[in-house]
Amino acid sequence: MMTTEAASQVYEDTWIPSACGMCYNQCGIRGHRIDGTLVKVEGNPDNPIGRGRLCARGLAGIQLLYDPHRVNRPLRRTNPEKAIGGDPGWQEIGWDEALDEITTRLKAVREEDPRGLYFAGTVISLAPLMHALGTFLPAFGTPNSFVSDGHHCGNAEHILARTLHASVTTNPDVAHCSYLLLFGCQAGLGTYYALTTMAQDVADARIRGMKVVAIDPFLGSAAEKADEWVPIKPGSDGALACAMLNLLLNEYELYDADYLRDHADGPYLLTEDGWYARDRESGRPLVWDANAAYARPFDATDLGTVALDGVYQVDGRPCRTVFRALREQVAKWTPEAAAEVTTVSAETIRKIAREFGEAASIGKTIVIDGQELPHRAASALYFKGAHGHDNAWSTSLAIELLNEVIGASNVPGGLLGTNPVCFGHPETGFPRWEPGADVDGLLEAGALLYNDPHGRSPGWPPPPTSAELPNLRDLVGWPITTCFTPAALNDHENFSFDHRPEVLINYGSNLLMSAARPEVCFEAFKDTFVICFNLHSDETAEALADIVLPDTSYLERLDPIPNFTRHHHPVGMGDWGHTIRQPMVEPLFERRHFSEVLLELGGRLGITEPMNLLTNHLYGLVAPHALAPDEQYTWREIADHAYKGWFGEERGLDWFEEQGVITWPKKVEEVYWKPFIHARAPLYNEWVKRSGEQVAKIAQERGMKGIDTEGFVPLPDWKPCRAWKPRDGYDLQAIYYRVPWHTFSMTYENPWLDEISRGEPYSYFVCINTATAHAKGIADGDPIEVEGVDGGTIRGRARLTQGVHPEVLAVANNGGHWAQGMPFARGKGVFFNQLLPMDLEHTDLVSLSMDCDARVRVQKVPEA
Amino acid sequence: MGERIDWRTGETMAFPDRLDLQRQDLSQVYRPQREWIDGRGLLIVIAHFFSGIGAGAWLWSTLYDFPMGQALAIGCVIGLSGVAHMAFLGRWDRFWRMLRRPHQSWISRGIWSIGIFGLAAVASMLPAVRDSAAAPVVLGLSVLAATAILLYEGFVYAASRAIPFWRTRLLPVLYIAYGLRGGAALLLAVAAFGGSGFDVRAVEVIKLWVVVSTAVLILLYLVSSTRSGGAARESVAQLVAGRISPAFYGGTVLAGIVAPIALALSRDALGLPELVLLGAIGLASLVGDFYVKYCIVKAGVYVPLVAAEGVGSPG
Amino acid sequence: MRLGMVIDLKRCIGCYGCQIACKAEHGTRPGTTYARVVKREWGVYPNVKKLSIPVLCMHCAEPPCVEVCPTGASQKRSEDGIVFVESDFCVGCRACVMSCPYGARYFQDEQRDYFDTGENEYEQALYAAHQAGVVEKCDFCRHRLEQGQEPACSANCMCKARIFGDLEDPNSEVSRLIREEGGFQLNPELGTDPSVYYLPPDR
Amino acid sequence: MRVRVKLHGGVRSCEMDPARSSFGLTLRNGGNAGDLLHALAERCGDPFRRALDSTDERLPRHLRLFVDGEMLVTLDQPVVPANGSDAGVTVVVLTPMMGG
Repeated sequence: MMTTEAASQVYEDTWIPSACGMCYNQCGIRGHRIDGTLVKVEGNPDNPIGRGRLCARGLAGIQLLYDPHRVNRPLRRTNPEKAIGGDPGWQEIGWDEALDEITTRLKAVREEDPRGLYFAGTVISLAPLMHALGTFLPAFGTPNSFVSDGHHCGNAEHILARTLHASVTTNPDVAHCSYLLLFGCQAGLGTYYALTTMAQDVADARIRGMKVVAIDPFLGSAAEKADEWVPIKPGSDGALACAMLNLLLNEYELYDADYLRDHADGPYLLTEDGWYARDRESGRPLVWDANAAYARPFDATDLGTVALDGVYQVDGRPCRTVFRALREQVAKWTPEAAAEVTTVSAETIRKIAREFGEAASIGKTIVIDGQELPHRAASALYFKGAHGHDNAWSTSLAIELLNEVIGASNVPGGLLGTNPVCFGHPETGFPRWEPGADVDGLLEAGALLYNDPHGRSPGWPPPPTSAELPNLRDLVGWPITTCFTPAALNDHENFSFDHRPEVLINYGSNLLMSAARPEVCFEAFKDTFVICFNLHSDETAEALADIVLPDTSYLERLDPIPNFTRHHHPVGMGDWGHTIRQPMVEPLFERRHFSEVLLELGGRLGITEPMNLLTNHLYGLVAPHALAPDEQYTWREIADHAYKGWFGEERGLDWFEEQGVITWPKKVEEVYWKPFIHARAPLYNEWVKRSGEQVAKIAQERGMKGIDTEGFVPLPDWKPCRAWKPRDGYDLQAIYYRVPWHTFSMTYENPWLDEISRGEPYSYFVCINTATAHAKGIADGDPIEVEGVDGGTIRGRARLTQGVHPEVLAVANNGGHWAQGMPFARGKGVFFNQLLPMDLEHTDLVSLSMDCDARVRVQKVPEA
Repeated sequence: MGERIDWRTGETMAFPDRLDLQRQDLSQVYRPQREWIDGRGLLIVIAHFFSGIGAGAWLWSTLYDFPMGQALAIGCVIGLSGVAHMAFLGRWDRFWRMLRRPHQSWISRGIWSIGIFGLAAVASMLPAVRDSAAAPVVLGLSVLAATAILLYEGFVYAASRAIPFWRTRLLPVLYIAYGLRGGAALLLAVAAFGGSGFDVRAVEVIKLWVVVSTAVLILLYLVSSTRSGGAARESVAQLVAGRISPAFYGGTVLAGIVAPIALALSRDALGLPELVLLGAIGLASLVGDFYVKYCIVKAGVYVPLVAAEGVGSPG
Repeated sequence: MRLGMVIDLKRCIGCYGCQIACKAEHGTRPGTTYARVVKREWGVYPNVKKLSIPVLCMHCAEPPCVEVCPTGASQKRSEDGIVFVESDFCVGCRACVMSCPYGARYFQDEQRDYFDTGENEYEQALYAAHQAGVVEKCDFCRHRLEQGQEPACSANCMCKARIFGDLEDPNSEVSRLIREEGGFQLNPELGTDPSVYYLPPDR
Repeated sequence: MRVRVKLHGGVRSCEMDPARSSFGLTLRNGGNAGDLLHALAERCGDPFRRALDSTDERLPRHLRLFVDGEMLVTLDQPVVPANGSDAGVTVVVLTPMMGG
């Protein structure tokens, strides 16, 4: 801290409110700048995201801003030979030279075929990513964008968050919850959405008495704090969830009949071949009217009491209700069957299922802000640990239905969608979005990532039409993101595209390390002109990039809407908050903001008009704040327009630069919206069954092998993922886990965060169960080699621990760097993704989730 | 492990960083102390060794009126130990500040005693003072200060509440004993290798040295065996079986105890002249004297922050 | 007044936020972590217990570090009990490091930097307040207390696991928690009477 | 009544020569978005023709029709002012969107 004497010669001492960028949560921060130097970054108490508190990464951002190993000037490759781990021979060039060459290449691509431009981006810098995906790329005319860390992405969970919660993702309402079940997830206990706020709320809830059960192969930070750690075999969470559903529905009869009847498609009748039975004239799904004793459309007037369970004759054919179909579907998953698959004892499965069902306190209500609401004080949450496998869809569906059957969905205590309803600022009523019901009475999400003027997103999920896009958006168009593009480009057998990647713009993602083994992305783009907007010269840039452009860190740039005020905003009661990310210091050296470069490129390419129109669409701007089509705006002007469009004339850019964040209280109808919005949660996924058939037809027409639509199941089931069965000597499964002080490559280059790992026992090591290690003659600290059955070998040092399943090796994510431009991160931690191939065989086609665990064997290697 | 592995080639790249050792230490249940032994820390052990044998030598050479021994003692305490102390300190330019807390800090008392000893000892050697009436007073003062030096060193370690292995009344007594033994050994070594005028006394000194050595043996046993509590037991374990055992067995036991005895027993077999033999015994003892202090300081282990078997709430 | 802190081991998830909040606030050099986290593991699979224990200077009522310090650099403020080092007096003899049972003192030997290219702009600004060859420690963020703020570690803790207050005020939050939630000290048998209390993790 | 149309975005997916991405269309006076869609389907084929068979009364998400900067949302929304004066229409064919 500045001693008092030093402080006396201070000329400038200001605090600047902004938003963090060390992970995708964009928490509220404020920076302390003295005489032009940023001396402290801490939480911003006025910002509801974090409420003045940060995790270790947020506080360490200063060492990213002033990291001497940052790329500070545009670099051009001089070594024509591209290789993983090769030396690119960087030569510094000017921005004009770089942009001129980029413009000529992009013009040529756009003339010849705009689909030649590929784009990959990191979700950490959410706002600039959205700006590219929402305006530049569609205006340019290319569909070929993908998010490289799709491997870490929610994939299947995002689909169900949309169908059942009308949002991008979910978070438990811990304020009213008394039993939290975590499947492979560390919400508020280590990582996940709105971490800095959820950590406060989860801790408060646990002190109040909320019980936490962590189902995870590794004793990470969630299992450490949980009241009960349930070690499970990786990839078998779906079987456990199916068994719990079976117990709740068929044995303990612990389910919320009213919710399932009125707020879900429980009573809808299903024909024998698995489609909704529909009314002949209106085409609406039929339900059984017990009084009239015949099937009638779900929205018929003066409908009698509707049957939730049972089999009924419709047009002479037996039809089961969806609820009955669900009960029968999970009946085969007895606790004993699940115990054999998951290595979790049947007795533990019974205990957890009963505790979960009883904690839900079905039938109880609670009054919040004068509104009486159903109170379901139990919630089951899951993320990559549970669904990072090629059975992702059915696993996610099984766990999601645990919340649905007890009615704990979008009500106090249950699993909430991340802010799917917003009535907007009291003075302007903007931004505004809310879900509704579609023609079948089923839940249809409101605008998700973009401010869709419809307020809703019609035509979702889009039917499969073809297989001509490398990111499979036309074949599998409903997952929110994918990292599959490189795999499709490499799979010449199944995919033939009538265009090749001519130019790849990579915004800040370390493709080679974040998706799968580096050979996948390298193979796909080795003949492509690659442009990287990077903070460091990382592995991807050194292997592939022809030009590297110095990007600004989040402390040096303006982003008017850092997190879209939605899925990274805390759930539950409290305040809405809309914050600004503004530069704490002017960009150092020749670093430039990606969005500003896009505007300049748009101007040079003559696509400013569509970009402006799409910006209006992206930010939901209407006259008088909409951008005029043919004007070339600066990034600051666009920000000003956006703020005034949302919050009124007097709250433009300068207001936000001064205030930093605008907050207004949430209404109870926004937070616990299910009782207020009559739209039924689809337990049965007819669209998945239909899409499966269409995908199979397209695949058959195009003669594609490896397209397995067996996973397109409308109701949950479990099948083993590829890494599940032991094979000739490969007796273990390797998984990766996340730690609260690392995100991706960027944090490994941060000295303060690296110092944590160097003093912490586990994260730079390969964790192996003590008994398993002794059986293999491995001692603590020994150098070991882990070889995957699908190829790929990783090396590291063993850390013997009792806190991991005996058949599992656990590695912290994203270690093991080798780039020359990251001297700090080089050689630290273990590079897990080398074990992961990326192809159709290892991918759940419904959700494009990759198998994130590998069947491996481990052996000691001589001391290097 | 303080090194990186380039997983692609398997080549390891050490990042030699003492701090990494410190970070690993901080995560151990039993954290060894390193500040007073590793790197510049070794200087404090050297300083305490020389001030110990110096004070011991001053006492014996004053008792037997051996001026050369006395000069040597002053050289050890003020010269060697003083320089080592200064080189060890982080900010030696402020060393005089160490005089400010004699009422509570043993180190403060130590520097006072070294200071007074330095003045008194040098004064007592000056012919002007030696012949004046004050001679006995100055000499007495120097003897007192020398005894204080022997005393304070042990207490510096015993005062460290964080390191149970040092926290025993026996340690100061052990340091006094080793100081006296070291002093005698120094004189023997000097006598044997050219210290004229002292040879006749060598025989008494060796008897004296034997007596003190036996006391040392008993104390050493007591210090290591009567320890209870995790950290102290861990220190002993490291001493006798752990990372410090080579220095302990090689230095303290072999050189310090076995070698002198062996030399003494095989006196006629070796056929060395009397004095040279005594000198060798002295030298061996000096090595032992250094290593006993080295081992005790290196074996210091902090009390565990969190007990090995878990953190609980007492009561 | 006797300032102290209660650390709730049930809340703390071991995210190292306190370690970095302190480092960012004081601008300490590599290896110097006034606030840090110790990770422990007990038991045998599957009955395993892990625990994160945040530690810092305990600002003891009977500080052994002040007792052994020959120069008077280590002092304890009578008005609030904060133990701190007056850097200008410290001679770097490290006796205090030897006598602190909680590993809360860090000797600044040769001045190392995090990056191989020397101090960056942030480090130049913050390292100016630190001296070489002296011992440093946590001082409960005296400069923040003067502005009426909490220490950086407790103000930032995202689990609200660090509660700061006056131990001598019976109705302060810290006193209440210690009384009602079974607050305990680390190594009480050493007689240093630490001002930092811990709440048991499984209560 | 003539309408100047400028095509942007995924023009490649339109079955026409991308070079001529701006052209004129004639619509009946007071024509609405539905009429514009039919005219575009006739002239350019897919993706406009495929959009016609959706039963939703709102324009599909992957087609953005802007009239003088204003976005058309529903099929019955007027494109051409009743007095028959010309209008400029910018059509952006959105590529399937993806987010973080």
